[in-house]
Amino acid sequence: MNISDIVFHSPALIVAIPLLGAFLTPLVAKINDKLRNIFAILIALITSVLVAILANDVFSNGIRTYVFGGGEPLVNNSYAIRILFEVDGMNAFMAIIASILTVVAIIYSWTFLKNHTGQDKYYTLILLMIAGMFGMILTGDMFNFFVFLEITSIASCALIAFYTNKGKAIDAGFKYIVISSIGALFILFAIGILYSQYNALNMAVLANSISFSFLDKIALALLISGLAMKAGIVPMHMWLPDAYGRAPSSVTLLLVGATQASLYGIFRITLSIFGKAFNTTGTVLKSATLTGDELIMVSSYPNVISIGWILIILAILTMIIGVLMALKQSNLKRLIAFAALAEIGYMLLGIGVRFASKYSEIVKMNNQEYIQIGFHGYDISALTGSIFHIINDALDIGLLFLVAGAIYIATKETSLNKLGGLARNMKYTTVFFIIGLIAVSGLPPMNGFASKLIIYESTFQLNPIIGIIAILASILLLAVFVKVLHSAFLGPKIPNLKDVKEVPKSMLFAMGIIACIIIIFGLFPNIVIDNIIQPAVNAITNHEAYIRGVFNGI
Amino acid sequence: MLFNFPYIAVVLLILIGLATVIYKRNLIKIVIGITLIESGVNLFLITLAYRKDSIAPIFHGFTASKDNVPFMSLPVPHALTLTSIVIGVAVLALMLTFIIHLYRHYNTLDARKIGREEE
Amino acid sequence: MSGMSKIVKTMTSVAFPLAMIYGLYIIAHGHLTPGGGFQGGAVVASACAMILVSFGSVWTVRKIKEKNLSVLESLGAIGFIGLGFFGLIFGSHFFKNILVGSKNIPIFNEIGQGMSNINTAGFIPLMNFAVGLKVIAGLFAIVLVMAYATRLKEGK
Amino acid sequence: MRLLIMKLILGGFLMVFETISSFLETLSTGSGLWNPLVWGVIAIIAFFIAYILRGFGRKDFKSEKEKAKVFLSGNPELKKEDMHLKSSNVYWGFLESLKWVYNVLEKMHTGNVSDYILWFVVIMGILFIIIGVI
Repeated sequence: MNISDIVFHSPALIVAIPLLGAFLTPLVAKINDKLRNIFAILIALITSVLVAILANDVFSNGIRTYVFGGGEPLVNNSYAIRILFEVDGMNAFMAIIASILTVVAIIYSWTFLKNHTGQDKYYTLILLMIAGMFGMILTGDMFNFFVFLEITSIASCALIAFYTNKGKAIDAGFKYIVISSIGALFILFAIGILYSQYNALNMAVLANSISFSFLDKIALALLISGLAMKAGIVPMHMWLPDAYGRAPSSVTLLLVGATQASLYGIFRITLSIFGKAFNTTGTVLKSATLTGDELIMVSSYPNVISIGWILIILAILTMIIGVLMALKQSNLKRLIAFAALAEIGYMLLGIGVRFASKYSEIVKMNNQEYIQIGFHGYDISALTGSIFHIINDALDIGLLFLVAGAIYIATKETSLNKLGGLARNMKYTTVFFIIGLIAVSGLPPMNGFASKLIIYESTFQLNPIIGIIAILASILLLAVFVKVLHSAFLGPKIPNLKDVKEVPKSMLFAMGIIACIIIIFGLFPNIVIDNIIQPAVNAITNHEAYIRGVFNGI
Repeated sequence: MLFNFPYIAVVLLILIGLATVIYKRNLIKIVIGITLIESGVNLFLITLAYRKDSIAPIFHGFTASKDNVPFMSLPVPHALTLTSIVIGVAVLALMLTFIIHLYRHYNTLDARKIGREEE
Repeated sequence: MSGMSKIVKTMTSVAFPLAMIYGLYIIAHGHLTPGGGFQGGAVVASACAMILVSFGSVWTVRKIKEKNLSVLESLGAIGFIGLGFFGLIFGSHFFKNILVGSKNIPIFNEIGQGMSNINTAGFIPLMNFAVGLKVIAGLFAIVLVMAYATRLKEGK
Repeated sequence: MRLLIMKLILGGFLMVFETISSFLETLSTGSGLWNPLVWGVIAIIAFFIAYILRGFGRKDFKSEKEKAKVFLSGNPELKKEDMHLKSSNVYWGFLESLKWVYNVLEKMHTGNVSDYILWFVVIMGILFIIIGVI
């Protein structure tokens, strides 16, 4: 088996290896506890190496499809009955995020969960959740997407309720499973609607044959609302602080990844499956004798601009409410959870601005009237900022959650009111927290600033008020974390926290990985944007290339 | 018109399920509401698969002469329904486990009294 | 729950093998007739649940450990994914059905003649068995643990 | 000959200019640019200037004297452990002046899973109207 074989099989292996590892874990755990931990780390490392190989290949050679069970993607060039994974730049980009989070979370949980019972099941579930997350990200099939969504949510619900001795943790797990199962059922309903019209579940085939009938629009509404609930958009966000706040920190890190996988679903569904409406630009003759595709193009597309504006409104609500609620919290993890909510708003804002910047106007050429459809110039930069912010948010919020977990391990306290003066004993943790603070509140020179700057500028061109609100939310975010810095790390030593010790090395190592990536991304944003973000943006805005990935040469 | 009855039933089931989830405060009843929505969606998928005078999509002995072969109903929605049922079982088991745990902690199944204690 | 009356226990002992055989039949013929790993597994697991109800959870937990069930469940899942890897290593793709049409599975070839030959689907019956094992172990473990947990509450 | 030298010098200038401008434009955002390294240099210069300004301060200031002591409206000074501001007291004024907002927000976050689903249905209805009808 040489390297080209590994590249060829990597989309399947990225999902299959964690899945196999998940079910091997209970057997390995029979031998030794340490061996089980090493085994889990090994699985995560192998998976992320495969992701790196795959991403490298996709960024240089374009879309890669993998058909399960062999054969061509289409039977007789028309029926798409085989399950396939289709990996373009966006998928590879999301997979990179997921792999970073995976490795860090598993290394972190080595000492974080020491002396806890039920670690065998913890590692099984966490590997299962990773497999589900990668499946959601890489799949090219709608129903497969639903299945992996459910795998991810079932595994993560069980993990949220890991502290079974606390009633609130179980309550959070119950809320999350109710929310996610109802959201997923409506997504399944929408998939059924799409299947009933086009006899296909394949995303590229759907994107090719979509005709924007009334049922399609209903399906679009169902898909967007179901995935928005899974991604935690206000006002469907209430499960998020509960779930993020009650879960163990290593699980929260992966939950951030799962949430972003749902957000990726919104991106993929709007920009690829419904890409004909959301991506198309061009000029169409405006006369009484419109036929075929041109007629569809003008008359029956969903109103992209109003969808964009509703997304912008939801994003603004998400930012404002997230940050205002974060300001009031006194439980550290709950506070960071609300801040994570505000960060999600920025990503949604970027995509909303892209949709809202679409225009259609009547132009006169050669004595004939044409309808011109296009985007204002700032749409691509908005999308770039939004996609860049996905990886930044995962890193920044992830680092802060890890710091919160470290504080919990060191002091056994979750409430900020009982903390103080930790900087005197936990030097490294404090440094990591300050890096996270600067990054998450969008201060130079960390990575958060680079992506937020792009979002501010493009948003400001659409409507100055939105840009100002985005900047204001960012300032409030800084205020939120300055409060944490003040009340947890600064100040005199609190009497009952006198003999707090620095957390073990493996946790510091996990935080250090993320902190290093944050600093590198902050200092060289151009390299990141050119090599990772730009291919992702090009891939997600080009639905025709996505269709060609399956309709090979037709 | 007759063929639309299943779809009406689907919408009714989903609406009843949503109403149950929204208006009931008992955790068990919330779970029942979710299973109602689930069966509505499953019924929808099964209805999609139906063709008039169709047979089950299984391996049978008919040869390739096209005149006598009856339609098969679509096999893909059946597979989808089965998968969705399997997932539904897993979700149901997990939810009931959570409810058992919650009942142990709080001695009640009222959603308004669960998870309200101060830390 | 400490078990039901003697009549119920006896009838369960009679009915249990029948239900078990029916479930295993559904698993084995999953690729020919409606059914398969999950359905047959659910039938067998309900037979096991019948034992649980009639003999009581305490008795059943003493006989069958939940740990062993979860090992069985893992084995089922590993079998399923391992068959997928088998296709990758010896064939061309993950889940490639390389055994279809070949007569390489030892016992299966002799069962059934012509149309009803059971070895017509290559990997699929093997996968059905793996899924069936997983479903039997998984569902029975769920029911067992739930029954045992609620028993503790009643005892208080 | 002279022309050649002129050309060489001009070419050299152009090359330097191009390298500088390409170095500056690490992240062009359409209407602006952002370079963390330049920012870092400027930040160091700013710190340097601040340090110089600090040098102009009075040298005869002694922190042990009476004027450097804490003055709490005549109240006695607290112990060091008690002086730490609790996190729920930070931003008290902000929270107090925005109480009406927080009252609404608190009412929103009921903690009942049924209300979460209700919000989902509401948003789904709005999206139905916006996507399907308009």
